[in-house]
Amino acid sequence: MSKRIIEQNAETLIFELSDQNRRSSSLAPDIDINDACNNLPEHLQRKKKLQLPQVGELQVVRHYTRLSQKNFSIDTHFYPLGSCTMKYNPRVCNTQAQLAGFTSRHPMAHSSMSQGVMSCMFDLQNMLMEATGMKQVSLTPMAGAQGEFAGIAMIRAYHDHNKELQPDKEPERSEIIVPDAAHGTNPATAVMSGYKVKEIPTNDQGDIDIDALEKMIGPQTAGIMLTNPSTLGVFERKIKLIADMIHKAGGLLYYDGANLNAILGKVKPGDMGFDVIHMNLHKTFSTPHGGGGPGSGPIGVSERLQPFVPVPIVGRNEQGYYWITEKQLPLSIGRLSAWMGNVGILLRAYIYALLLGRNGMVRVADFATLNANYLLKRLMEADFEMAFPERRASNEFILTLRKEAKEYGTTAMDFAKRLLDYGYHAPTTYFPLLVPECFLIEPTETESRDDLDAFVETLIKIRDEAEQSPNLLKDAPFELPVRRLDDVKAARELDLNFYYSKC
Amino acid sequence: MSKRIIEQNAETLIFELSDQNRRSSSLAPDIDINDACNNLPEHLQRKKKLQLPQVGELQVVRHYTRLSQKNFSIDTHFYPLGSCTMKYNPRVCNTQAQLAGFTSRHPMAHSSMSQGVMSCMFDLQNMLMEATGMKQVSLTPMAGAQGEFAGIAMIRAYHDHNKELQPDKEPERSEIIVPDAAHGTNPATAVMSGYKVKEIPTNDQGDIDIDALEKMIGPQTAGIMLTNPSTLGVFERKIKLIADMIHKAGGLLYYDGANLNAILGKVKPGDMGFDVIHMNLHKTFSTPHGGGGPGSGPIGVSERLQPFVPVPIVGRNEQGYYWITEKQLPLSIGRLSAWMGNVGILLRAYIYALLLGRNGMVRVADFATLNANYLLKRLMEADFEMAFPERRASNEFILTLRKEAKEYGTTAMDFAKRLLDYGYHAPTTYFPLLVPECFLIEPTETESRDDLDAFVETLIKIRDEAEQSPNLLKDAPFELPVRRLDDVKAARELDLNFYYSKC
Amino acid sequence: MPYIPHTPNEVEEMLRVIGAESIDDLFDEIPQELRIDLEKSTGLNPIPLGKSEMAVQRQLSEKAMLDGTPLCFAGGGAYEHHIPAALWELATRGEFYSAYTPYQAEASQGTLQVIYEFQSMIANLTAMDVSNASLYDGASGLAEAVLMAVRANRKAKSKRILMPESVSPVYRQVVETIVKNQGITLELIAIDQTTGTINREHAQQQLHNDAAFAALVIPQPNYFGSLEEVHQLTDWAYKQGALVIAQVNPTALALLAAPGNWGENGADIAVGEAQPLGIPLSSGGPYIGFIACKQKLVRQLPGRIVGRTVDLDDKPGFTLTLQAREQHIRRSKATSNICTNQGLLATAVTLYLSFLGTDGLQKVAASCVANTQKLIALLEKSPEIKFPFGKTVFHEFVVQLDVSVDSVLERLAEEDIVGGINLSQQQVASQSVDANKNQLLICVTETKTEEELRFFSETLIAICSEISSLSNSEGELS
Amino acid sequence: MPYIPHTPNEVEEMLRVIGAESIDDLFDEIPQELRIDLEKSTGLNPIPLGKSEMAVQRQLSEKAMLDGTPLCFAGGGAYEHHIPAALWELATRGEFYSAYTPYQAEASQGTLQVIYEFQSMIANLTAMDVSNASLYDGASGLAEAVLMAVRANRKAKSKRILMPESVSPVYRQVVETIVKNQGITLELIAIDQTTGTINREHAQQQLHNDAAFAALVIPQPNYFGSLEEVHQLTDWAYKQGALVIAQVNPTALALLAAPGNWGENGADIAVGEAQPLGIPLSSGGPYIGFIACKQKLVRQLPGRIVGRTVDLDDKPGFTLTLQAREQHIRRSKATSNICTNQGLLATAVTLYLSFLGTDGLQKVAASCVANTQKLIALLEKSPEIKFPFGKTVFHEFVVQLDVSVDSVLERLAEEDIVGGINLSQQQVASQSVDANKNQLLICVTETKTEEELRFFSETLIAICSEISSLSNSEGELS
Ligand SMILES: Cc1ncc(COP(=O)(O)O)c(C=O)c1O
Ligand SMILES: Cc1ncc(COP(=O)(O)O)c(C=O)c1O
Repeated sequence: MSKRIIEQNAETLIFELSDQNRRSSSLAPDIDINDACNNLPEHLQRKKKLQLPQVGELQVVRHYTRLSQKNFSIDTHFYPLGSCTMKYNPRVCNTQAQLAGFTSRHPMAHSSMSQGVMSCMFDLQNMLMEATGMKQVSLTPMAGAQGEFAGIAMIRAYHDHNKELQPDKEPERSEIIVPDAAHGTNPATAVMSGYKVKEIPTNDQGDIDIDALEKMIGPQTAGIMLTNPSTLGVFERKIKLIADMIHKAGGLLYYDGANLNAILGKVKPGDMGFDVIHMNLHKTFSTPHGGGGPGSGPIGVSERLQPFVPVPIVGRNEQGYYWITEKQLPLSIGRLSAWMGNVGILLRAYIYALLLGRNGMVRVADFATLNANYLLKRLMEADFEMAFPERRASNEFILTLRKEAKEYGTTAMDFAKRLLDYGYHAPTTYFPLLVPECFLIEPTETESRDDLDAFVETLIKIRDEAEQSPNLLKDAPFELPVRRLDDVKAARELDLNFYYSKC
Repeated sequence: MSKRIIEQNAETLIFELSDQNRRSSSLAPDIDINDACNNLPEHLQRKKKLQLPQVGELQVVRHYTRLSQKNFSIDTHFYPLGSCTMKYNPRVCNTQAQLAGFTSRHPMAHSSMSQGVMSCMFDLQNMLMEATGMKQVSLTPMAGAQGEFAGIAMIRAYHDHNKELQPDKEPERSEIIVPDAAHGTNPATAVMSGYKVKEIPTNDQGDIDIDALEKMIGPQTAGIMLTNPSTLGVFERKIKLIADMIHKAGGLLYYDGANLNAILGKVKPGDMGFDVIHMNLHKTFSTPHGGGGPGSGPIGVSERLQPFVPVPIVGRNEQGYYWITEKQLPLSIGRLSAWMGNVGILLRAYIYALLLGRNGMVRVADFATLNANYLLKRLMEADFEMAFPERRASNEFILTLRKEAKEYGTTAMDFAKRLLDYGYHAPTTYFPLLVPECFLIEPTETESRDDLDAFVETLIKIRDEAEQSPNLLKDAPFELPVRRLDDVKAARELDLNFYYSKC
Repeated sequence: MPYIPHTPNEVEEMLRVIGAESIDDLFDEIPQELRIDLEKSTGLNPIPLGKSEMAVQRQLSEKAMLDGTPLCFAGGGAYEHHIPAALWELATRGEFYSAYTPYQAEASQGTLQVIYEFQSMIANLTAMDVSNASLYDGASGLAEAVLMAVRANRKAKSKRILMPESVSPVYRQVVETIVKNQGITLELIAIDQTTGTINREHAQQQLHNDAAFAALVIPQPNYFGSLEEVHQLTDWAYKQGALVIAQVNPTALALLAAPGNWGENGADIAVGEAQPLGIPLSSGGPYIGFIACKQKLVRQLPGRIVGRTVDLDDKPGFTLTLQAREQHIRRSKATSNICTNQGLLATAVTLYLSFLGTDGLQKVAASCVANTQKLIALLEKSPEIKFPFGKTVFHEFVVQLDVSVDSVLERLAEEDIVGGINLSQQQVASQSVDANKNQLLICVTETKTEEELRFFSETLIAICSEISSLSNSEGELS
Repeated sequence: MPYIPHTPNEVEEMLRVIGAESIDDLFDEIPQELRIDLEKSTGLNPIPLGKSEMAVQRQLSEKAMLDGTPLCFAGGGAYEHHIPAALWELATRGEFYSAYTPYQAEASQGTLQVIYEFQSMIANLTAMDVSNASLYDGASGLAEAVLMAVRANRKAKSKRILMPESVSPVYRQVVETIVKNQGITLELIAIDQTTGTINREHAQQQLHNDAAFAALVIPQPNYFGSLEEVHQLTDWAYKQGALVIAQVNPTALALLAAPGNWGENGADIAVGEAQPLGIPLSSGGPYIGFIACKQKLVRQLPGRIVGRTVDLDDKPGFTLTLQAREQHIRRSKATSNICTNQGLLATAVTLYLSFLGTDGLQKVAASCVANTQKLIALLEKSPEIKFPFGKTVFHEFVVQLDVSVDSVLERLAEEDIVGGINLSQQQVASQSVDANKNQLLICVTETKTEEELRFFSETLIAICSEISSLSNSEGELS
């Protein structure tokens, strides 16, 4: 047994390595600052001392290399974070997107100097249209939530436009229906577009309660936001019925594409009846999560929403590729970013799509689903309780630890923290909100069976620990750079800025 | 106090992740292997099964990313390994040397397609000549030891040539003199050129024993190999006298440039009287050590050895840059590598030299020496024993732990292993061989004073531990991926190949 | 099967455990009529088959080559700066690159500490109290700042925002798209035609329509590169009971007064695009919006925030905090719907500011100023080139030509130069900019050498006279 | 001060601790007359002053641009292959890139395990028992193999090595340079002029001079791309009491008989250049020599070796072993003077073989063979192009032109093509290759597309007839 004798020190903050008199860089031009300042009006110049860290280059490299090692990541750990699709981010997507021709292009460069990147964007638009069965794709939203915003804004623009054309016939549509299991961005988005949110319950099979829906729909209904498969990890079987109900009432269907990985090449959202969708390229198309972003959330629309798509998009004619802007699309909801969104991320998704091809896309859904169902089955065999044991898992599934919580007093969070000790990133915890003590587990297609098996054994081992020495869970983690952190203190005694108390 | 409950597992070997039926790669062309084999004579084809690992791309990335984290390195730790000059390897040297124009150039490409890289090599030759005071530089040796080989081979070629010209006047020169403190490559090299090695003792000031040298020199003397400052961390003050003595006897002086970092811009080996030198660019010019290489060991020569330099070197005329080969240098000792050595490393050194410039080069010696002398003084104040307390340290110095070994039974190796626990790479231990229980400590110029201070405090702390609980040293390390390894077993029960016992 | 590690055997065994015959069976809950028939043309046929890495690499290299690496004098919100070589080598380390949002704090201390440092640096740069962990980009960030100001300014109870035309037209457009459905209106303020800065009289006039407005947006430097009178404007807005949103270029803040120090009270919210701090131009994204504010507004901040706290052993550590503002807790009542932000870019910015430090950033800014003035001096030599808004600028300025800017840019493109931004051709032409005025917005940063400045000025002048003599001779002919 | 983190204050305090007045004082033991006077022209003046990273980056980019990225059909020991994009991203991680030789095993388990895996892979690829941790390159590696064979073959007591002319002339030259001072002689064996392979009769003749020789070197594929009769040759050498040194291309070993399986007993030492396994061409270096041998010769191996062992807790771990062979212990009696080797390249090779696997490497090799045959078929169409050594090759072959190869290569260079290697122009022309024969060595790997093969063959054929008609017409004129 090893003895832990040396208390690991907290990593110093970069500011603590700083000395304002240090000048150790070849990274800035050599220039007399005061000379240049003579060109700036005295009263508009900075008076307050700037306190950026002054640290040697080696020390900076060392600080951040060491910090990086404190992260779990796909490249180092199994990361079955439900709803997040933490699969392998092929490195070639990074190296090729970083080619100088791509990184050095100014967004306003003349289109004669932009045909390369524009052709990539055009092709990507088409591949995404094809894969989702939508009529037009706009790549500009910068993450899923912005895609949602664009989608709901288009639904609103559509209704507003209709009302303008037929002020008497069109009702005042003010409500968006959202399932109770929906991701938090859905209701938040609906509100940003000025809608009221109606929550629709889920039945014990994980399906939408059709009776409740029936009652909720009316002339005030602007639309419904759904993920399918849902965040409960099951496919909404009545989707066609739901689509008909909503459409009949004059509403539109929004598809939250966060779970597209489960059905790529299997079903197209367009065929299910959706009018507008977003895709999380940082999930299904494996662009990096980067510790919280950047993402990319292109939207796709059916014919009736085509006039409203956010600009710019890329078109092609005999002269080559060109920008389609509000000039050609006067009804567009407008722009969502200064240019066309996260192009560097879109390039990575494009490269990924080229590598996979249509054959590879189908494989994604196949193996994501195989892994999820296998893991579900293995865990059931090991007597873990599933939220929907009768259902096929999609790319993910929900396990509930309420039994363990009751019997051993160990919560899902305790299990999660103990998993970290064993070198596994925890699944998503306490989401969706309606299942108690839950884990939303998404293994993704790029994990091997051996790793899934090892994960099952670890969960069994932890449950044994819960029974025999529950404090091993409650006090976990033990093996990480820090023990369990005090969230309450973090929120009560806000410390968000090293300099705040000091300036 | 944290409890270490989970035994960290040894990292799986890549072979243990393999399954021969796995096909998970987009990295190879899609082709029918058997078809191609039809073009190869049946009896010359491979019969024995190849057992390379068949592992998914994510799993490969994860395996090696995790392995990398088990290393100490400059980018993560203070690494005061004496004689090795572990300083910051500027990242820009790597990124620029990896530009496609450099990496994709075939060594036999037409010189019209090679002017870029040839001009870099030409400039580097000149900068190194200037910095060392030599008449010609050849970049081709691939590490220090190969530079040594080239140097001694040139000394031999020179004597052989002289003997050919004047068979009667020239004696049979068969000996190379090497100080007892010399690096192991020196005697090994002399033997590779067919020489006998004579060891010359060092006096208690770290200087060469001039009387002994006097006696050793004779007509049989081909030359002497010296580092200056020596591996004892002190400058050989009588160098001019030694040079005169050797030259008078018709011998030549070889300079081992491993410690060039200490005198860059301060003294030129050429001015000290050396006839031939090598430089370790992976030390003084900060090219990466890469976990054991690649290095680069260019040699420089004085006028009399110019006809013998290894080829190719780069020349310039009105048409541009061109290769100087054995055609122009018929007396050259020949070639040492298939082309011109480790060009990619030479490029990194070139970039580093451009960044530093002549002003930066002087700074290297200034601050390497400042750091070493400061560290020496701080450790002396803390009552550690120095091998040469009266001398200035060069870029490094020797501390001896013989007192601690005697009093507490803790060896230099024990101190070294305990340093690892505290996050410091150990200094060089037990070299040079003539100082008992020694540490050869080289902080380099890129470390900050704060880090030196922390290192001193750690050594004091470890000495306290040695006194109070010596087993903390003897059983160290505790905090690393493995505890102390069994070297004896490694050598006795050779396990050098995963497949050996299994094939 | 690229990226799929399963062997045929394993698949079989896994199916056996599941109790399914085939992988296809796992999709049996999906109504058959919805399933894609891969054989049919409605399948996925237009998507090509998968390619090898080698083939894709080649394809992409060719496309990248097509766009080249021109000499760039365009800015307008996207700026070319030198990026330390070490920066992206570190930022794309797998541990940063392939981690998720740091939900499990203990397993994400790397990212969390980086973001805490990021927040501290942004707050220090803007002289504000607190910063969040990033927003999508500068434009959408300004929209978030507007929403935040409306929420925060309870006193004003107004949904009106004063928006000067010296704010980037694209930014204004994005703000409009994002805030319009919440009933917020943007009241434009015209610019002074001699300085290119906010026309304060016009601002004063806006007050007459309706006494209250929630906030005034002040850009610094503004879209035309000119410097606004930030102190007076801030004090004026305060007097009206409005909040001040500072929309700033972070490089410029090394030398220009920080929003927290504008006027008597300082701005309330500072927002902007952090792309100049280590992010390549890359066609406009991914970039990174930053937002910082006074302490008292912290609960109105959108997006993630990292706080420092302690662990069970009282050792310091970092965690996401104030999550009750966010969509995953507060759902329809969240401060914003933002979830994924621009984490990796925040890492890059943190690295950039650490590598450069105060001194380095000041030198970069000073060099921008110096180089810009050098180019102005070179262009001044030509009588055909005018400077309608003067020359007191940071690193951008407007020139007025006597020929069509479009033709000039096209000709410059042939010389492999991105010559700037045609102000008359902006997607939404600013009311203040007359399409007939032939105005070109030029940016110069520290990346330009003397020779490049000379080359550009000579080429620009030559092209202008070439075009003008051409059109003159055409005139003569007709 | 780039890379120097000291502040002026710190320097002062440090000098105070040391008890020195100035940094210059620290050099007071160096005789004054030896010190460089930086003011003088003999100082360092010709070395330019330091430059900013930005300036250096620009300078290097321009130089790299100058050399371009031509279409390459040259081999001869340096081969263009596709390198997985992830490879160098991993290999240049700071923890691999900036670590030293793993002297402190416990703090170097990453590098040590990688090298253990490298050794296992090389041993498996060559079908030998053990491998070392790398040598400088293939050429110097062959020299080490020769030295090793002389040491190891105690029976033969000979310092003669049979060296066929089908071994690369540069390799032979390097071996000569390195071994000659130890009294070792290389006896050349001629090649058969119809196959380009070892002339076995000539080898047999060599025996008459002196019965014993220490070893026979057998290249496979040989320098001309042709395949040697390795089984017969190995058996023949054994009968003479000589060791066999196999000099092999590692890519080819995916499909060709491994040295350990040559003839009845297998080769004794396998050596070669591992550059094709993930290392870019980069003008010839850094590359990586590998050497593997039978178990019984392990103590004669030069260079580092990593072994698996256990720690105090009996947990497996890795360490440098058999160090008693090496210079730092054995000094003048070491098996070699090598110290620093090519560690980072060994890491790259390990990554390459892990990414590719058996199946991938076989496909790469098969694709080389297939593409080579395709080019041969295209070139065969021209009656002017002859194949003096036949077409049974791996991925290289010799063509004979009726015009000067030098002029052809120069013209190809103008088309941005590296057309191959002029055999007649080798730095040391092989005795077997007649300078008047206009022989060109061409290599084709998996990186070439059908279009590129067609383009190259058409260009080559066109250039040949262009030159020949030109010289004909010149002939006519004169
Ligand atoms: C179901 C679902 N919807 C929407 C989102 C929001 O996407 P993003 O984080 O890209 O804004 C997520 C991401 O976590 C999600 O899981
Ligand atoms: C003093 C000395 N000489 C020679 C060498 C050998 O150099 P290399 O390892 O580059 O072959 C070394 C390297 O450790 C050294 O320290």
